[in-house]
Amino acid sequence: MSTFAVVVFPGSNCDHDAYHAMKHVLGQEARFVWHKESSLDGADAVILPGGFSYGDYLRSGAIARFSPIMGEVARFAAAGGPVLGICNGFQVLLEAGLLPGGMRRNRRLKFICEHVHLRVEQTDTPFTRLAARGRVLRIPIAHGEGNYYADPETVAALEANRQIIFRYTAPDGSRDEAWNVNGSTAAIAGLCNAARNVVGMMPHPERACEAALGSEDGRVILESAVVALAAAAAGGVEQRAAAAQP
Amino acid sequence: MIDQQTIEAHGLTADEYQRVLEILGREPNLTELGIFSVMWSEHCSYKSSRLHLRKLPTRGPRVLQGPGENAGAVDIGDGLAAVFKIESHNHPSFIEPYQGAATGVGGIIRDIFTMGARPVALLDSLRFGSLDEPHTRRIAEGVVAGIAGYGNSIGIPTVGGEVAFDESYAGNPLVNVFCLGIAGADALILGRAEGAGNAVYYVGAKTGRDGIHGATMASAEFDEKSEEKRPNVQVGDPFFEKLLLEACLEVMRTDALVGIQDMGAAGLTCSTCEMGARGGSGIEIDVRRVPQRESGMTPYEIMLSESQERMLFIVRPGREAEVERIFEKWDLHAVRIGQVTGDGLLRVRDGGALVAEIPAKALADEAPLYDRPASPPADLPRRQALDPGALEPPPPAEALAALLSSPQIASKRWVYRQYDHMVRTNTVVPAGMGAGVVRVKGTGRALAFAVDGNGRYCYLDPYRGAQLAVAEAARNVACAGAVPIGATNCLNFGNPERPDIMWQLARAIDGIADACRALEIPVTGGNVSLYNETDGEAVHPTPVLGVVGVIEDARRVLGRTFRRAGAAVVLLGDATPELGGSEYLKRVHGLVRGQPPALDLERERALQRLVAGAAADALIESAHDCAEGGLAVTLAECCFQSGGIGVDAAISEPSGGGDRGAAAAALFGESASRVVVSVADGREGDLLARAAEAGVGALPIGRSGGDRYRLAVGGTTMIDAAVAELERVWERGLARYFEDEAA
Amino acid sequence: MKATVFVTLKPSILDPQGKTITEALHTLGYGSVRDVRQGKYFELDVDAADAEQARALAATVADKLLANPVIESYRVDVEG
Amino acid sequence: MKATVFVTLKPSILDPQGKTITEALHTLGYGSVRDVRQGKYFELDVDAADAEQARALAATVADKLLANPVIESYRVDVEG
Ligand SMILES: Nc1ncnc2c1ncn2[C@@H]1O[C@H](COP(=O)(O)OP(=O)(O)O)[C@@H](O)[C@H]1O
Ligand SMILES: [Mg+2]
Repeated sequence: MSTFAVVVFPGSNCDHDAYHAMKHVLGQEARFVWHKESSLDGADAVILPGGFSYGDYLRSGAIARFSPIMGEVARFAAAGGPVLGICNGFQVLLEAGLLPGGMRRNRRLKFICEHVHLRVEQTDTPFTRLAARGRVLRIPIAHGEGNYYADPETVAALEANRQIIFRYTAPDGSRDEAWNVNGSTAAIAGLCNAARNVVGMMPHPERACEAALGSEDGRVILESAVVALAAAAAGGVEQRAAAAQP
Repeated sequence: MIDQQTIEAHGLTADEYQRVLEILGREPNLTELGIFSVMWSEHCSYKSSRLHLRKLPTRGPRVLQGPGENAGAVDIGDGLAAVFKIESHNHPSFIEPYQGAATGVGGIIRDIFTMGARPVALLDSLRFGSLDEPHTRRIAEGVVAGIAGYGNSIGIPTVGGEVAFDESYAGNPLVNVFCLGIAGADALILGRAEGAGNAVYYVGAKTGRDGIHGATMASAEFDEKSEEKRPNVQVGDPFFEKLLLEACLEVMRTDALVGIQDMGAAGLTCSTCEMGARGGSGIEIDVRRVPQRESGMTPYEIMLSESQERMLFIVRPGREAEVERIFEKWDLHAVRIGQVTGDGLLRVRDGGALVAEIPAKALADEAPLYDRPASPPADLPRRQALDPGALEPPPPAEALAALLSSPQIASKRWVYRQYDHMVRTNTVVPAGMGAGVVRVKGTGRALAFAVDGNGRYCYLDPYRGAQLAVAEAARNVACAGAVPIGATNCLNFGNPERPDIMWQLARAIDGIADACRALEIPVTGGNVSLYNETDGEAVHPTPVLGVVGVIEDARRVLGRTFRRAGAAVVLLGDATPELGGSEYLKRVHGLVRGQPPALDLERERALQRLVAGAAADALIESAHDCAEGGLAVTLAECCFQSGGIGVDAAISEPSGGGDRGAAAAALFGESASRVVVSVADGREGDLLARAAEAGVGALPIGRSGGDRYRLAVGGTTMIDAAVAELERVWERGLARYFEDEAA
Repeated sequence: MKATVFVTLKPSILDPQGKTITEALHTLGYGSVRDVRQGKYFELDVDAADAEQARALAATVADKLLANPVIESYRVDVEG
Repeated sequence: MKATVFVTLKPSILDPQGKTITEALHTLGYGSVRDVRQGKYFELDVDAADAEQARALAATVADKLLANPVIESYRVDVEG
């Protein structure tokens, strides 16, 4: 069993959801880590959950990146540890410079909460290794500032390095600007860093892990991490970084 | 000295001022006058409604806390309580839609966590004028964004609600918000100050000059002068309230508190005096110690400020440091501002100076009580007169399209899409699919709740209209598979000093009382919002009912849409041909006339039990109550959001004979106590047998399936249309006012 | 022609954004920033004959849409 | 001393807020407002010996927190 650290910023509000999914749905060890702490205490993976970390009146994630725990998260990521930023967690990763790009308000400015369709673009990350490439997942979004932006050179680099992990698509997986729900550059819904161990995504996989909630498509993302960690553990702790490689 | 003008400016009548003199045994100073004026405002004292509210049934085996505290509570099993209440923020939302609605959400959430409950869901009940008016669209946009802005940020899902449109709300929208929380049944925390010498603490946002006289504003009708009162609007800070919420819940787990109360309307005044009065003790505070956001605030201003996100609490002796530490963890500073005393007085100091001294109990409990004159509006007979035979009905398919595209009936997706309705991962019925339903983690149960009200019905007959609101809210909950166990209400009316309005209010309360008694649903609290008028024009009388129900087995939860093709469709309940007060009359004939639908509470109760029981035993797969738009609209809504499942249904010739008015009534009449269900495979016989046993009419009317909507009356096909086509009309009906097709 | 509309919350109104930023800056060690208030501004590119007309248009638009006079006040600047 | 920091999205980046406002204004009949871009500004009340120091402090704070250099640019004004 692996231990997932769920970081709690004062305005996090999907922390309990991530915890519930990891612990009660997937049967893993899960632990809350208060943002003022400076240790991840041996966790195997880190989840930065959704919410409004500091009210996010200025910019989503802008203040959270200065929380004491973020230094530790950066070190953990640099050492190859798997980190998943969901929604606000993704925004925090962008603000912290752990992932490239930035967020604007949604194209139509309104907050949007609904199920969307995501196409899995790459599978060689700890959070997608169980998914088939091209598979379309139905997972909810809930954000007002999820309109991802990166300049053309950055996008070209992301494409070249295969760092775009999820895209908003039509239900059949075809790309169509009408289904790019928030107006993101290149319909990007999620991406990873160059080392592929840090993944940020706007949709909420933890909200799509139980049939009672309307979709189980998010499980493949969280289960991928469980399998990746198990594989890494089997291969020796030092090789945790290798978890990212399929 | 206090002169006549000052007394009037504080909204106190001569008689009321006389009573102040009697209570004090002397003249009040200005601070004291201010304190009396807010405590005795309609908003805080319920002086016009209290007498009538006593008629509501408030007791029941499951009731843990009835009216009088910050919120009511009912036992939901497993040692847990559902804590819930509804609040209005009508006036502020007209002045500043975003912030008015947002702070309304903040206020009701505080009421819930003050009771020691973790808030788990919100519902909103909204009324606006006609969307053809640009100003109304702006108000609607702002209100919805404000509810979203606050609820989404603090992380409490808005899982449902209702919204309706009528010209009577153009200058006075209604914004009612319901919140439900879950607490340990034996861990409810009450708002009382006890134990002389115990410390009184203030925690939360600093006090500014916000909303001074907000409570009196909410008690006076709008006129041109209200423009000047505008700076009283407050800005909400959901992030700060989130800190307050988490910190308070953490403190409450320690049993270090004696009592806690949020500072809502009338701020520090109301919270100190009510806590003192409830605890039968006195309370003394020093306004100098109150954290202040602005400089130069007077004791008067500090006592009357309505700054948001503030709480007052009493700590057990010796536990102060522990409590302060928890607040520090959340970056909040709890400040000791006074202590509980034994002399029954509310005493306010400004450093060394005594600035107010008032008997707390008299201030809180001896507020004036009015039995205001009431008489029905002169034009009531004209309102209730309707001759359906004189109407020239359009072809049914056209009428259906008109109804589906009415913003009143159309999909509310434009609204709930802006609300995070999924956070906390408990929402087991998707938004827009019926009542709000959340599971209770750690138990097998779920809770269902709905808010309902129909101002048009109440305008035509407040007594029956209010009963219908109770029945519909409870029926919506039953349609989710739940047994209703408690209710709350928000009474939105005009100026009670007018006998016709007072009559509406009294009749509506009678209606709620009788309906709740018959349906055995105790009322555990509520809110009264009066003076909802602009330039002498009152809104339609609008009691909004919130009903909470329990589903023993969360896996048996139902939504309103068909789940598969080939299911038998059964109409439960009986229709009487009637069109009074219907959306059809309004939409198609431009009339608000007639008698609202008849209601037999015994039959209603039998129907609700039947539906909840059939759901629990998995006899049915979906249930949707027939409400606005009648059977024709209800059937269409069963098809919508189902992935395009159609229906083929037929009902018999209406009893009124062959005239076209009778056909319209059969299709679009809003007869109460009816539910359309789709039946589990092979269980139709069981369902019909049970219905017969319960004395509930049950009419198999057709089957789900195909991609068309077909409805025949007396052998004649009235409507035959592609579901996709109807659904598109319904999807755009509200959204078209706010966004172009592409969005 | 360019007109800029500056919108701020009226001085007595709580500014949660400014407050949160101030607190964050203090935590980060910038105690010498005593207070922050946040506002928004709008750069309008307008068709106008002269500065006066541009100013008038910007003010109308501010009244109508950009500012809510209940809690906000605004100021118009015209350049050139 | 007062320093003001103005933050906008970089010119090359589509500004959804500005675009929505422009469209709303056109719908309301203000076609002569050709384009709108929205920004935010921060009025800082700072402890500083002189204007230069205030400007430097404001710039530091803008770099650190008030602006996100990936998508935004900023400008500092010091008054007095
Ligand atoms: N203001 C609102 N906020 C959230 N959800 C809403 C709102 N208005 C309507 N809904 C949702 O849309 C659906 C249809 O609402 P309504 O037509 O009032 O249903 P019903 O006829 O069953 O009472 C319900 O699920 C309701 O919760
Ligand atoms: Mg309804």
